[in-house]
Amino acid sequence: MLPICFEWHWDVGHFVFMGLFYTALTIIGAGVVYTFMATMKDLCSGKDPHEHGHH
Amino acid sequence: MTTHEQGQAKRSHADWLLFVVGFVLFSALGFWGTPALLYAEKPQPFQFSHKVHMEQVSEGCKSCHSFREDGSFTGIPSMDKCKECHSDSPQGDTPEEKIFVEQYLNKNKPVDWRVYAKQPPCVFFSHAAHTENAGLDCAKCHGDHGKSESLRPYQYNRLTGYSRDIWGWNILGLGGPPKRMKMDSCADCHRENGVRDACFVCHK
Amino acid sequence: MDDSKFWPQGVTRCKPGAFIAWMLVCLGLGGWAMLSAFLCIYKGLNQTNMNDFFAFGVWIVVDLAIIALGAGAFFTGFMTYVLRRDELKNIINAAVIIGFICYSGAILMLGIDIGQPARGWFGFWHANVHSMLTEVMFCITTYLIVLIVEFVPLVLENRQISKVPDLSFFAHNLHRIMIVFAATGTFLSFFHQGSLGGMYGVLYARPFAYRTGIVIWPWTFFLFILSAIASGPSFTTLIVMLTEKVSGRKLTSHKVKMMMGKVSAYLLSFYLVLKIADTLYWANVTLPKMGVTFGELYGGGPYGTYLVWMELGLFGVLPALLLLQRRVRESYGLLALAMVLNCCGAVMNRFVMTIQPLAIPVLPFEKFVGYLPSWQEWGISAGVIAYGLIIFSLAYRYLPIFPQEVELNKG
Amino acid sequence: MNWDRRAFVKFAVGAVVGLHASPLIPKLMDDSAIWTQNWNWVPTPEDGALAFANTVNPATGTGVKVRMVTGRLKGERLIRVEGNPEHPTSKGGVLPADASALENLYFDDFRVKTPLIFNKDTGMHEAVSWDKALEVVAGKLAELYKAGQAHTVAALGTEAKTLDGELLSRFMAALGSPNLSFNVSAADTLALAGWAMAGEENLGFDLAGANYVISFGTPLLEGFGAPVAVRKAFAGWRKDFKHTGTLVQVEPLASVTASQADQWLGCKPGTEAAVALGLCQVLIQEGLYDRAAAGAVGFEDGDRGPGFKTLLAKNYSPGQVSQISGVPVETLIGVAKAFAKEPKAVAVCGPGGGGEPGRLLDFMAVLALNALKGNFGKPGGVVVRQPLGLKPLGEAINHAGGKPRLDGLGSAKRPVGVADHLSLAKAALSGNPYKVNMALVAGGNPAYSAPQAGVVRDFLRSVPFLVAITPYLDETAVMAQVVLPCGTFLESWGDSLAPYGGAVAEYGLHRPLIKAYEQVKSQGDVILALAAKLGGDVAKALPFASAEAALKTRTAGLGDLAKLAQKSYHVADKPAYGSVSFKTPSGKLEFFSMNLHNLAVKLSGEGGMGKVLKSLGVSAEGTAALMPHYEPPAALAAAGHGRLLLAAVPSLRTPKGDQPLTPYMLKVLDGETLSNKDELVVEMNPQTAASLHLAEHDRVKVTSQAGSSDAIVHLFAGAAPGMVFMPVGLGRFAIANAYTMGRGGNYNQVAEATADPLSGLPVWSLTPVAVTKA
Amino acid sequence: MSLADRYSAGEHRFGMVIDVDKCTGCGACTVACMSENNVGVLFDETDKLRSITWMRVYQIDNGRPFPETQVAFFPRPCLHCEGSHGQHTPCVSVCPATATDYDEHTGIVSQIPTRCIGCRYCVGACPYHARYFNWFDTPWPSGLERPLNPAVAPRMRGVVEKCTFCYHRFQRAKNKAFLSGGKVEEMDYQTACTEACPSGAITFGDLRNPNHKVAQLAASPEAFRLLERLGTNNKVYYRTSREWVRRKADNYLQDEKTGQVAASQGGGH
Repeated sequence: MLPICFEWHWDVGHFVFMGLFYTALTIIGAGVVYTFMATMKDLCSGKDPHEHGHH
Repeated sequence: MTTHEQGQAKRSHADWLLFVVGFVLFSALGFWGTPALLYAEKPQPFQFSHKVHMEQVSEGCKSCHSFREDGSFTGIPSMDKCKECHSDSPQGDTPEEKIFVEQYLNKNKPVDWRVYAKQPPCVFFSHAAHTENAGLDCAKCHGDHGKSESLRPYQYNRLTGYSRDIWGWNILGLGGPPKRMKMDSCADCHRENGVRDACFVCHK
Repeated sequence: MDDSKFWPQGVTRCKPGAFIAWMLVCLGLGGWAMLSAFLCIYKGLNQTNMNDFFAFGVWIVVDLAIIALGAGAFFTGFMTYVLRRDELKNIINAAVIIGFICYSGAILMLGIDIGQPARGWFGFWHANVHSMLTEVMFCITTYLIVLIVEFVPLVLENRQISKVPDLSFFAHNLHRIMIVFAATGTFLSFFHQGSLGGMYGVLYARPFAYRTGIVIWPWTFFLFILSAIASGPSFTTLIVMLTEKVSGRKLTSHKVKMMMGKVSAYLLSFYLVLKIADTLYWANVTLPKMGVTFGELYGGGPYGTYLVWMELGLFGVLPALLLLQRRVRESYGLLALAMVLNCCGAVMNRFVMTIQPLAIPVLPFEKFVGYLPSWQEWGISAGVIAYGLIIFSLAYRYLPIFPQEVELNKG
Repeated sequence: MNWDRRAFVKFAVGAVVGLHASPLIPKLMDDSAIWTQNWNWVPTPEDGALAFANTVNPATGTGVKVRMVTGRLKGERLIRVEGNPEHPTSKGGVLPADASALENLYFDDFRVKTPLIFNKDTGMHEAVSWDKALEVVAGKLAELYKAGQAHTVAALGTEAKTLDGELLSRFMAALGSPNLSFNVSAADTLALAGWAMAGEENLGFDLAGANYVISFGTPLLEGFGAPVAVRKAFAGWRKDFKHTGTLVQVEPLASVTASQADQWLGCKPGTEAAVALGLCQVLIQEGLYDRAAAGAVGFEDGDRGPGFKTLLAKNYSPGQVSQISGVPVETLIGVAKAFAKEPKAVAVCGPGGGGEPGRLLDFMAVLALNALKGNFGKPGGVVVRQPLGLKPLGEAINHAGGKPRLDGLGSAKRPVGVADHLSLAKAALSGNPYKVNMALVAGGNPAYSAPQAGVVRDFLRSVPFLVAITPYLDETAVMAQVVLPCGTFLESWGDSLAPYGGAVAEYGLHRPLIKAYEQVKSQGDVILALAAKLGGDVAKALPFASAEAALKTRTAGLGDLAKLAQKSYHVADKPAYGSVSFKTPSGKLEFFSMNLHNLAVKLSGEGGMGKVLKSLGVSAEGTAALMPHYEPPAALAAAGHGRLLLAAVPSLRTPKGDQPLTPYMLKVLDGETLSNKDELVVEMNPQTAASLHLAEHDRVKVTSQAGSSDAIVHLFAGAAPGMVFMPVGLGRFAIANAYTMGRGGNYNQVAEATADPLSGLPVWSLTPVAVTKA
Repeated sequence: MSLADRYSAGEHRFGMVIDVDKCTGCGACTVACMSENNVGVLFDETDKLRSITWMRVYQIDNGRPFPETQVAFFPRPCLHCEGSHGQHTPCVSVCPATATDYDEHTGIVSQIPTRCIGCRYCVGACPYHARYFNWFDTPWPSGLERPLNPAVAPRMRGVVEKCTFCYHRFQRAKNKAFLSGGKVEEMDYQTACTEACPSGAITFGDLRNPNHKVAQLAASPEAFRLLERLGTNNKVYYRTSREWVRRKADNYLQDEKTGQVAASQGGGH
């Protein structure tokens, strides 16, 4: 899974497969981190959480 | 809402100190405690000086750790090998030799040495391929063991039962032989030297 | 015991006693599953009736089936967030929960299905990137993370939990960027549905499963995606309809259901065209090259040609034709019927693609052997269903997953 | 700074992050990864230096090489039994029985590890010391001896001519009992047939040298003689993808031999000899026979009556034989012509499927065919094996002459032949003329492996004091009052003689390669220890310190014992080709056996010979009675009327005779032999099954007069109609282990043995049975 | 296509030729294999669907009535497929955990039980049923563990195992060669089944080495492989002079003749 693993080969298969995998993980991770930050910001800004609907 | 915020702002620095304290304390605990937690010790049956023996023999390690005719490696020498030299009188010069002679040699009982470099049962390690074919020194993987004056205690992993020499002496589990003899170390060296890395090279 | 303060705002739910009784029934099934799981892990897979001929059994069929049916989550998500079909927001929550149930249930099952569960993560750590199964493992797991991320805001919207401001903000913010997760999920799901199909398509020494390829992937790759996204929306809608029947409450407008039906109809029709073309090519070109005939493969033991007619006709063409018609979609009952047939088709396809290739021996001198799952295998399968029932029941009872519910049940 | 909840959370988070920053977690994970790869209940075999030792497996006649590991700490252990490529006849091949021999050696559940004495109170065998056990056995023997009842001690050995057999014979003779029996085999029949027609008891078939072989009902590839040697010869006929040798098989089952043969003559059961005689007739009528044969005694008509030639023409024309055997006329003629044309051709007789000795008249018919071919002493023909030159073990002391044998061997009842367990058991059970007070079973397991094992078991059970000398706690041992442990061939001294049918003189030696159990002795050593304990003449007759010493005496002519034991075999370079000097009364080959004739005369006087021969089971009259001829087996008459003929399916996947079934051998049995965990599978022709309303996998009971077995039916088109074929070697009920116990049924229990005409040997190749749905 | 060209580049391509007309189904190869490779025995070995026999001897018959019936035997080890374009064996490419690989050097398909997670995908992929899953922990009761071969690691429950062409023997032969400075000769590396067969039905060696007997026999027009048309491109050849046996070795349409059908596109993607 990681380049330090014995099975790792620097070939196209690994680039494509692992590349996509880590991209997906990064996007998900970034999304979650962004949400945390936004939440912190919201909390600090003193908004009323029930004011805005989410639909 | 507002009081809540104020409280937070006032105390934050002290809080972060606690975070640091927790971090330092527990990472130290991890570094210090890991070996103690993971490894247990077993003493060797008695002391043995590779240094002393090396001075007596002419062909270095191979004098005792030899190959059999079929190309397999003897590993720990047999009692017959010991007897080649230890049959001469006088015996029992040192207390250790006395133990050896009395408890093992005279009873013709093999010594149950604990082998530091013992690999798991699924591993086929060919000494012939490394020392004869590739011409590597024993020390490449075994380090200064051949020059040691005494045997260190045998440490083994409580969970896996493997020798600590396999997982490695570096606390982070990094490095290669002689400090560590995991499959990664084998693979690294094989790759560096262009040796093929199919499973069935080293597995059985 | 009154739990009404945990109910979503403005709705009613059944009495706690009835709910507890229902939970006990589900937990009973769960107990059976736990016992089965314990036996399978403690004593090994000899507890199943699988063997070296049937290396895969009912578990894989259930796995593949629920993952196909769970595809409603990603495809509805895709249509809702990426294609901006706002009507579908009325059903997306249910779709997400069903998706979460299906995927997490499948992973739980796979954990028991492998001979060395403790080594399951080797598939990640020592991954062989050329294996379709590796692709499946990575995608399913990653997509499950996405589903969790999508499920979390729903949980946080519980009437009591949402009172905590931190959590409420968090849920809200997650919702705001849901398109990111939906898109990622679509990508992941697309690949692993395909990989699941590919898993069988690459078995080139198994004439039953083998399909020739398009560029690098076998047709099954695309067929599995299509059949999953064709049946997934139907399954989501069916679950909603079932919940409506059980609870006696209207949860989404019929328009939403019709739309889901329409999506299924088009996808299913497209799927069937390709599937039939694929089957014909396979039967007339691929198989003869391997020295076998369609009749031989569909002639052994209980696996007769009736399976083709059922899979492609009764559970394929028929529901497609039904769903394509507006009149059918307008009728609650007929829509439900067509959707049931559609879902059966997906399950049937997964069964035919997994069990039958293994059941039909390839060596001419090997005999056909039968396989019937053991009670432990049924137990685990039932357990996954129980797990789904429990999660969905709890979600329905305590989470505001149906935005239209209050309005539809006024007066 | 207050130590409140928030502060604590920060500290805790710091702690967790800190711990993760240390190697603890990754190390633990890595170790668990390794842990999941190690299952501590999976054994780790200890490595060491490899060593090899030669030996010969007496049960199979295979020359083998044993691979051993000399472990550093745990001592030596044997890890493999492999073929010995240097062995002249087995040339590196092995059988399942050889390759799994270590399971017999090491499987504790099989083995008798210490002397055992049966405790009546507990109903169990209890371990005792050797001294105690020998004292009990010798005490009982001495008691009977003193009471003048020494003749009521019976002994059941395995092979008469091996060291163990000789020691046992000397022991019994010195003790004063004539009641000693051995396993009988086709070697005994061939010896008799050879004696009758050629005056030569040591015949062999030069299979390796032959290019055309007709086998009459004998499982050439499934357990003939030394099976490995036979198949090495077979391999020679199929060298490098070319069929250089032709094999013709005559038998009623599409067996392995029949299928691998170039031609299979699927004959009716028991009619193989008729086919042989039919071929003889074709050779004569086509003028293709060896002219030298014409000079043989009884070929042409003579004073005593019509000769062999006339009888063949009269009774065995191709048409008649085709009637009898069901083999088409053209086929008979074609095979006979091919046989005649090929310079190196041989006709082979041998053991039946169940390992039975075979019928003397059948063997004579096959020898007659070889005689007409004129292949005696020729490469690829019938050869005389040269004697090995084994030395006797000293003067015999015989006190056994005074009392008549229980089985009547040597009397008019049974003038020729050798002693077998079944006849002994039957006579002993009748109690006439006396009862058996003690029985000594040495090395074998007759309660399982003897023909009509049920009778033998009843006999052994009826004996007041039974002693078993055996490596295994088997069917015989469990009934014994005293069990004395002897070693398998891997841990004891012993020898084996040329296997049946082999063309060269052959001697095998085995020696202890390992001491797997402290108390186990060589079988010879047990007999010697018993003799020493008994003292007197018995000790005098067996004056050896050990089996090794006895072997030294025995093999003095073969060179140094230590060297011989290292090599493990003595095998002649090549068969003794050259003209055969017949040792018959006439000095010629005899179609009309003067030896048999003289014997009959001795028993009856010239006039009553017909009557005597009738009483010996020969139905033919006149000169034909003492010539090769076909007698329908008794079982044929009893078949029909809803009764089928039971025959054995021999296989190398099951052990022969006394040897236990090993777990590995059980593992290679397929669904045609054993099914549904423990059910025996019998094969039937689909038509036959249909006529009995039986379908595939129906449960049936196969019942004969001797016994019955449960089985399930497998339909096999290659089985002759009217027959039912049963695997041999299964149905072990005593060797208590979860692998082999109670798997399948025992063929020996169902097969019914009848006395063969003339030889009196038990034969059980065909048994009338009822097959009923269970 | 010449024999060597069938396989991808690599120093050796170890393979077998089995003469079906010589095999008498005695099972010596199977037992020798089990004893060499520490294959366990279960308490119920009649369940062939769960029994592990790396070298399995299949019995087939021609289905003709008496007295034209014939039986024959197909000993079946792992056939060590290569597939169409090097290393594309049916099993190796599907393993998610890299527990099995194709050795480019020897052409041997490995199986590392300690790496195997027990997903059984490879078992499903192999059309020959040459791969076996350990449904049970092998019982090694009362002494039966004593003769275990130290050259082969015993397996645990829940993993797949299969024939390795006695690879450990190659390892040992190489050891010897390293020491003597020589090469591994034909007879230095032979599998246990090859050695054991009393009929000499099995020939083992390097298909790439024209001096090896196996290469000469495999090049014969009478040689064929099991399920050759699927394109598994394996390295175990069979031979028979009997047409019906040959027909049982592969799938044929009714009008097709044996020996005239080329390998299909199998594994071609």
